[in-house]
Amino acid sequence: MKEDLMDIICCPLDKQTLELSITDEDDGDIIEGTLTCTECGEVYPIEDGIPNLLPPDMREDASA
Amino acid sequence: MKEDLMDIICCPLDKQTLELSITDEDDGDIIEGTLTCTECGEVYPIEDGIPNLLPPDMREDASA
Amino acid sequence: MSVREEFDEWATRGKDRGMADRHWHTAKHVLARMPVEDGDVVLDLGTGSGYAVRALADRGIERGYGIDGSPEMVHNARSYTESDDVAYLVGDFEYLPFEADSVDHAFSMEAFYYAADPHAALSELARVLQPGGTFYCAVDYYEENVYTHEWQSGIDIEMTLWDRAEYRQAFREAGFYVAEQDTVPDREVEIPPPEDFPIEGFESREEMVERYRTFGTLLTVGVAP
Amino acid sequence: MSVREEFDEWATRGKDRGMADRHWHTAKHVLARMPVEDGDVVLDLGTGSGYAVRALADRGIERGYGIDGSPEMVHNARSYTESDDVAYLVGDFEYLPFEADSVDHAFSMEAFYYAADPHAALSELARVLQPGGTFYCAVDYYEENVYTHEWQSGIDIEMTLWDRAEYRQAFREAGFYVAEQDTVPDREVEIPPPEDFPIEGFESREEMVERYRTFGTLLTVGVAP
Ligand SMILES: Nc1ncnc2c1ncn2[C@@H]1O[C@H](CSCC[C@H](N)C(=O)O)[C@@H](O)[C@H]1O
Ligand SMILES: Nc1ncnc2c1ncn2[C@@H]1O[C@H](CSCC[C@H](N)C(=O)O)[C@@H](O)[C@H]1O
Repeated sequence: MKEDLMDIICCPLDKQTLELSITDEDDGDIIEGTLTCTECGEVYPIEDGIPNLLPPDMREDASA
Repeated sequence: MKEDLMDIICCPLDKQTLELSITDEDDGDIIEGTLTCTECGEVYPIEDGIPNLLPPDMREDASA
Repeated sequence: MSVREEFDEWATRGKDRGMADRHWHTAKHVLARMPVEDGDVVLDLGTGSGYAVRALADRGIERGYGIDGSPEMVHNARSYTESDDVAYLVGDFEYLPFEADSVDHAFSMEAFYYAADPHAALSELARVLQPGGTFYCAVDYYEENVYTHEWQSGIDIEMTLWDRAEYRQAFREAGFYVAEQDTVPDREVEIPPPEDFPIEGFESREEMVERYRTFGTLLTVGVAP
Repeated sequence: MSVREEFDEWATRGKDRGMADRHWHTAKHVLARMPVEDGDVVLDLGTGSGYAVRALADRGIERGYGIDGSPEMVHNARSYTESDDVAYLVGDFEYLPFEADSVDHAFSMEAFYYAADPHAALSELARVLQPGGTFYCAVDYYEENVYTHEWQSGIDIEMTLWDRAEYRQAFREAGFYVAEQDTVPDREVEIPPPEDFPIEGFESREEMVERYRTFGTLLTVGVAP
C-alpha cells in the first residue's frame, strides 16, 4: 500500500485514526507493517502490500 | 383545469398565492376563468380549460 | 421569433405527434429510470404532445403536470387524454408557476436548450423540487453530438449548445447534485444500407450510426439537495 | 462458511477473472453512467478482480479503492495492475475503514447482497460518502430476476433477495435519496438457438432472453444528502 492511503482510512470499529508502522517497504510501497488504532489499540496487519482492515473476529489468520 | 391544481400553482413572477375566479365550468373542469395574484394583482387567463401562467409580457394574446 | 410563436406554428402543423414518436425511442428508456412512486407529483418541461406525463401516469404516480410555453402545444396535449391524473398548463421554464418544494421529480426531453437563460431554468427547477427530487434532462442537441448542430440554422430561437461537462457544471452551479450522466442510444430509428448514402445530413452509414446509436440522447440527472 | 473462506476459495480457483468478464457486459454500462470527475475518490465494494476501479482510473479519477472481504481476491486484484491511481484493501461492507465524507462515489457489482446486514452496509456507505456522492448498486440477484434465485442453493452465505421496491426503500431508510432505478440488459451473453433448449437453468430460449436481455442487472442509484 501507498502511504497516502493513510489520508482516508480509519479503524473499522471505532473510526478513529490509525498509526502506521512499517517493517518492509519497497520503493514507496509498504509491503509489511501494521496499522494500530490510536483509540482502541486494535492492530491491523499489512501483508504482501495489502492492509487487512477486517474487524479482528472476521480476520482469523487472513494471510494466504 | 381541475381545481386541485390550485394546491401547487402560484404566480410565476412573485410566487405568491393565486385566487381562482370561474366563468365557465363543465363537470369539475374549469373551462374559462382567471387566476389573480393576491400579491401583485397580475391576472392570468384560463381559456379552453388551460391556465396560461406565462409572464404577461410573454403572453401577448395567447388564445388560439 | 418567440418560443410561443415558433412552437404554436409547429403544433398547428401537427409536428407535436411526429416529435413524440421519434423522441419516444430514447425518452421511454429515460422515463423508465426515474424512481417515481405512486404518491409522486411529476413535472414535464416543454411537454409538447404531453406523452411523458401520460406514460408516467400509466405507470402510477399521483399527478403529472406538463408545462409548455406554446398554448397550441398545450391545447393539443390536453386533447390527447381524459385522465384526471395529468394536467397541462402554459408557462415558461424560467418563471415556473409552482410553489417551492411542490414537485417530486421533473423530466424534460428535447426542450431544455430552448430556455432563454438555462441557468435561470435550473434555479427554478431546484426551487420547485423537493429535497431528493430529481431532474431528468434529456437532449439530443449537445456539443458532442455534432450531427444535431445544424438544427440552430432552422430555428429563430437561440439554442444552448453545452457539452457533457458543461451540463454537469451548470447543474452543480444551480445547486443540484449530479447523480448520473449517460448517452441513451436510439436503437429504433431505421438506418439504411451503406449504398443509400449520402442521405440528408449524413455522408455515410457510419455517421448515422454514430449520431443515433452512439450519441443518441444525452441524459443528465440532477438531484435537489 | 464465511465470506472470507468462500471467496478465498473462488479466488484461488481463478473465478475472479471469469466473473469479471461476465459482469463486464453490464458493469461497463453502469460505470459509464457515474458522474465522476478527475479529482474524485471512488470506492468499489466487493471488488473481486478489481476491474471496476481500474476502468474508472483509466477514464480519469483521482483515486480508486477496491475493498473486499476476501484476502485472496484482493491479492489477485493487486496483481493485475501497477497503477498508482488504484489501491486494494481487505475489509467488510459493514465496517468500512474510511473516514466520514471521504469518498465521492461508490460502486458495487454483484456483491451487495452478500452483506450479513445490508442495512448496516448502506448506513456505512451513507457515512463515508460526501454530500451529493452516489452509490451505484448493481445486482443480478434480485426478486424479479427469478432465474438467479437458485444461486442461494450453491453457496453457504445467506444472500439478500430484495425486489426493486425493497432496494429503493432500504436506500431511503439509510438516508439516501434514490436518484435512479433501472434494469441494464446484458446484450452480449450468447443465447443459443431455440432447438438447443432446454439447457442448464432454462427451459426455453424465451427464458434465457428474459433473464439476460430483460432482467439483466438491477441498478439502484442512491445519493448521499
Ligand atoms: N422557455 C420555454 N418554456 C416553456 N416551454 C418551452 C420553452 N422553450 C421551448 N419550450 C417548449 O419545448 C418544446 C420542445 S419540443 C419537445 C416536446 C416534447 N418534450 C417531446 O419530446 O416531443 C416545445 O413544445 C416548446 O414550446
Ligand atoms: N460483507 C462483505 N464485505 C466485503 N466483501 C464482500 C462481502 N461479501 C462479499 N464480498 C465480496 O464480494 C465479491 C462478490 S463477487 C463480485 C466481484 C466483482 N465485483 C465482480 O463484478 O466480478 C467477492 O469478492 C466477495 O469476497
